[in-house]
Amino acid sequence: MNIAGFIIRRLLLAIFVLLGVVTITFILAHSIPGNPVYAWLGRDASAHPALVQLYTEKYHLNDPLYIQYYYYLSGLVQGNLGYSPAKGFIPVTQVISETLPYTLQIAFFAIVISIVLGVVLGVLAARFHHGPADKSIRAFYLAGISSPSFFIALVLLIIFTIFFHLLPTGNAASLSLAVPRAITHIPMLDALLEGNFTYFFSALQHVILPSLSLALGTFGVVVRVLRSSMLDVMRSNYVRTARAKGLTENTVFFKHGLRNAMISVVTLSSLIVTWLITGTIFVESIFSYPGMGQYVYQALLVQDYAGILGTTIVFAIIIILSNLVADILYVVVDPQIRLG
Amino acid sequence: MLTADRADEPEEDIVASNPNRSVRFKAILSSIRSNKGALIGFVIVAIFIITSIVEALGQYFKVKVTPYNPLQISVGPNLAPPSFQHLFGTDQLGRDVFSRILVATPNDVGVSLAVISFALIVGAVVGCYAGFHGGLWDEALMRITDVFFAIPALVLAMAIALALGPGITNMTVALMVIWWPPYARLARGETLKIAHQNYIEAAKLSGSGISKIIFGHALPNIALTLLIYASLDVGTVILVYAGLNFLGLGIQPPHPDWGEMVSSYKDYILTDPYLPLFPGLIIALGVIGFSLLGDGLKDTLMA
Amino acid sequence: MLDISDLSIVYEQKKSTALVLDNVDLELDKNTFVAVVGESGCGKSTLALSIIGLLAMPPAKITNGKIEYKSTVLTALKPNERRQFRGTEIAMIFQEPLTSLNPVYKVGDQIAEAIAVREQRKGKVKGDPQSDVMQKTYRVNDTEFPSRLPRRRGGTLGKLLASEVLDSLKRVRIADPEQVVDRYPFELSGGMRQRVMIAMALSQKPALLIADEPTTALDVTTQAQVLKLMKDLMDEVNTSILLITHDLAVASQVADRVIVMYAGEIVEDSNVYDMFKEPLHPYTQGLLKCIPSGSKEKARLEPISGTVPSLANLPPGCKFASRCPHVMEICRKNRPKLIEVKPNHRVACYLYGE
Amino acid sequence: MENDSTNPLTGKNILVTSHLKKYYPIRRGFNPFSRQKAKFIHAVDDVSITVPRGKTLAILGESGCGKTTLARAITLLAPPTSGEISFDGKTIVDGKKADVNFKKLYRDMQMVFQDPDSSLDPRLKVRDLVAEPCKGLLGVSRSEVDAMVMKSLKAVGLSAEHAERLPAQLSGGQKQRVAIARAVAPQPKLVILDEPTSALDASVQAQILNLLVDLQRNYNLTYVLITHNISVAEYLSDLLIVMYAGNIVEQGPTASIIAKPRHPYTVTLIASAPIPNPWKRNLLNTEIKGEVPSAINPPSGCKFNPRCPYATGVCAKEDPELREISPGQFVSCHNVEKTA
Repeated sequence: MNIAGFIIRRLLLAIFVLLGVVTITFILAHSIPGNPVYAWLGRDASAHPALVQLYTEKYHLNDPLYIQYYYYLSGLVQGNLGYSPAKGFIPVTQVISETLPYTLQIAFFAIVISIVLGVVLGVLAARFHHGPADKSIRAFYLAGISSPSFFIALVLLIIFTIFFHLLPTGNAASLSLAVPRAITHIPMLDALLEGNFTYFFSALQHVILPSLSLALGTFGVVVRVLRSSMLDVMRSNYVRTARAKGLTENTVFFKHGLRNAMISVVTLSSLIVTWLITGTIFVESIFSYPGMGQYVYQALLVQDYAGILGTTIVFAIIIILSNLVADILYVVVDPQIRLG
Repeated sequence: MLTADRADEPEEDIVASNPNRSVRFKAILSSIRSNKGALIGFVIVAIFIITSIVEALGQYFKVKVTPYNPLQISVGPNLAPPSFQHLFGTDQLGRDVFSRILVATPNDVGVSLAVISFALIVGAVVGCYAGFHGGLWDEALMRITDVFFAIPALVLAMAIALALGPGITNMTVALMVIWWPPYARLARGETLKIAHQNYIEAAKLSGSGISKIIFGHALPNIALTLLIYASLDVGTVILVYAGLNFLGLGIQPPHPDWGEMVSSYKDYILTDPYLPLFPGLIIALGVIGFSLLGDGLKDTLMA
Repeated sequence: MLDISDLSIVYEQKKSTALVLDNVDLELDKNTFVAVVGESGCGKSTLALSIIGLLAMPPAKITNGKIEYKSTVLTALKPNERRQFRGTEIAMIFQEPLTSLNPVYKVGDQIAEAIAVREQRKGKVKGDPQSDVMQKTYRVNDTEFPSRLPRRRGGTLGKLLASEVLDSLKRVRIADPEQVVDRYPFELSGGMRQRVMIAMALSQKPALLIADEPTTALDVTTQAQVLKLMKDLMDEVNTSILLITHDLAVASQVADRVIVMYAGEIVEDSNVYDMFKEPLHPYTQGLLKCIPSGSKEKARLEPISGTVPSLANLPPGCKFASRCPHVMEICRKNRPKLIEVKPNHRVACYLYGE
Repeated sequence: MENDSTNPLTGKNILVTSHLKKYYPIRRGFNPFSRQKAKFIHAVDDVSITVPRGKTLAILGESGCGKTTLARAITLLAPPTSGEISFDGKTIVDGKKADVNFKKLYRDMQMVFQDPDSSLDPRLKVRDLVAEPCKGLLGVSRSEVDAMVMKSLKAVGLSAEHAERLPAQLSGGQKQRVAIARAVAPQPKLVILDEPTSALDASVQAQILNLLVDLQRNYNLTYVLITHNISVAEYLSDLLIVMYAGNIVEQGPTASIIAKPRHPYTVTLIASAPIPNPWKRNLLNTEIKGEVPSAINPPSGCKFNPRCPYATGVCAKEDPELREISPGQFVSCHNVEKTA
């Protein structure tokens, strides 16, 4: 199987999965008792009978289900996810495009922190397994993965902001600074491109606590898996061969052990992304960070159904994409898949 | 190295180990005892389960098993710090936080265990069947689980909750619906592993049909792996359920829940930081208990 | 060259302690092909791993005796000093050729790594390798030099390695060595992989090559090829081979000297011709009778009755007494010593003296 | 082999297969742009065998030659792609269709697998393991099952005390005895032995071989022995089939093939089998080329031709037929006279 074929296969699978997700949201939207327009418009729908009438006709809601499904799909393809009562009836797509970049910022830093922390501690735990280092690392990551992300966020908030006044919270950057001109639409990246370092550092200060709260809840998964697969690999026959060659224990550990153990960490990456993305709902609302997670929370409070379903689809797309990246990474690290 | 060691290990003491099931159960207990982490986890889990049984019975028979009535306001001063009268302090309405945490225990523990049991049973049977049957069933299962893997459990539960309306029962149903696919996937994988074992073929040659093979040979042999996975997974359900309650989708006020308490007390974090911290710590403690127990079982039984 | 004296090793388990090697006494000479034969659990793999120093300790523990290599007592060395003897002095190949090669590196790179270890040691070690000074030198310069695989074959070292890797593959008669260097292990057949393992081990020019059941996982015709290759190479590269096998027939075909082990002990040791002309120990005799030859119509097999005693709970006398057709009073009380009953033929049995 | 080999209904032959084929499709990555044809592994390619009642037929070959697939095809565990199988006077597979009462078939046809660790369910006691075929196939009462279990345990040299143990509490030899007890418990006519001793130590192998000989005599069993071990085949079998890359290359009475192998592959195989005789080092004195070809892309013509010392031009072009070169001995080789 060549790489191109592999990626094409994965892409087709991803499209299929996305279609499945959309079908589920369609079913959910239509499982609301009564007219699904109420779901699309939220509970304020009853206040706007004309709108209900309009949408019922526009989406053929009195027609059979498969025709509705068709219009639902075509609406999605055109980027129509309905209107958000939580945000004063502006289109959900617009809300998402405004908030998603901030969530991506948090997610990026959270992934970097959790992988770096996870790999470093996982390697240490495996290298000195059953020693005191291993035990304290275990206690640390167990506390992390066992705590709900909203709890970690509150603890960090107390420590860093309330007691020590170290890091600012609320918003994505100091409000006195202008948001940089949209180039990539990701503010921190735009700030860098523009050379606007004042904004960048302010944004960095604001992003640390939310992403650290997320990372502290997920890095433990990396430690756990890396440690155990490292211990497995170190018992393998090829590590015995490497030792028989007379290599030092460090060479054996890092070159023959770690490279193989990292394969199992790659398979984890999509799980980590899922956790991080979910966590933004709590963390952003606690730190008042203007990302998509906070929007989900607001949408929940007012039962903004269009917003919930729209963000569900976006979450799914992010996860599907990260799965795709993981699959490609997997091909890179494991020659057997690349060539077999 | 291990392979060589094993190859050289003498065939001794074969008779002494594991004669039958009750002894195997004792072996699990003794392995928990010998593993410090598993022991701590076992104790924590036991405390949580006993508390929830006692609380549930107390609520059913209307017997007071909490220091104060958890719903009654002004049993103490508002926002009192922890003391001997009020172990975890009181909240903004003067309710006893400790009593509220206690009374929420059967809810959180019960929902988590129910969700896991449902996922375990449905997933095992579906996955095992697909693994053996192959073909269309297998393909369908894999694609369905692909779809479920793409949606975060919490987000899907949120969407279902909005469709069905909030509440414990609806939340439990939502979690059950989304929780079984990974188990089916795992069961399928394990089934494929043992499907190559000759004892499955030998059973076919003994005239056993597919259901006899699934229930007589396959499920008992993959059960341990699934159970260990499940025991590690209980913590995840607790976390997600707490998240749903934090978002206000689970139990409705004035009935307390851990996640809901963190959410409603978080506004007092500037003045009384311990208020949201205690329910949060209890959630973490429960998850740690199940994680330690699951890890310990994995270490001792899978080795 | 290698002198093992009174080596005893136990495995300490939670409930019991198993004596897996019991007073093993053995000398190996230069340039000989020695086969250690025994059934599973007799301690032959433990013996091999203890010689190269890869025995996991714990659970294993040396309770008695020592291993001496060219006047250095290996068992007294620290792990880091012990490592200096691995590969370049004592090399080892294993039973499973697929899992014994690292799946994510090309075979050429894995061989290059072995050669690099040898080159590094050659460059740094001056003087008599048996002297104390050498051990000190080793200790001081302990940094491993290529910290990563020489993947790009440029530079002096790269060129040297590239040609040596090819040579080592040619030496084990691999067709198309230029192609094989760039292959991953899973792209090669079982026989090829075992050849690569041999090439890798011999590229370090060891004085002793330990082969632990190298052909057990291979087909009959491939086994013949690999054994023949090992026999040919032994003279070519001037090394000794210690072949661990469960198959007496394999031993008879390739070895100069055969050592039979039973329940952690050497029970018989002689050159291959004496061993097969006149096996002395009843266990060796029994093993030979177990090998089917001819048809069931001609002769019924005579299996050895009974089972191996538990190594955690050994009888006081000879370990084979309960299964021995010639058992005597003394066998159940005392354990026979391994003594030389004929020139270069040792046996541990009361039927012969003592 | 015998005159009546073409007529399975005379009753002399318990098992006849004709032109049996078993192809496995190779699962390739799904690539809509690939124009490659579906490929098949020809695991068993046109194999016809005849097994006389009360005799032992050995199928000898190296890994990947198709001998185990043949056994699985005969037992219908992996139904053949095409060809016919007649068993005990009845046609069980005709062309593609397998229309058979499995309970009836397995009452008379049982199998012993290579590795007793994998063929005995680790969770069942010996008693239940041996009882399983009696219950599943015979439909007899509980007390009768108990009696049958005890009887067959006794027949393989195990006692009532062993009946209460789990497989993990038995030695390798005892486990294989249980596997044999299980196979003979329903009193079958034919037992297929798939490498019955290759996982065992030499001294245990001898015990099991003796047991198999005794059982055959006492119960008038017919054996089909699958093995790679020439001395085991020589010891147990009356008739021998040598397979290479899915084909039969030589077949006939065991004694005459071992004494005078005619196919160049059989010659090589016998020469590479180690014998306990240091004065006759045949293993070191034979020149063996190459390795077993890949089953996906086998060489054209005679599949042994790239390795054959006698190969001529015709060998790479034409697949040789099985020819009778001496009474009962068939060889498929274009140049068979060269090995005479």
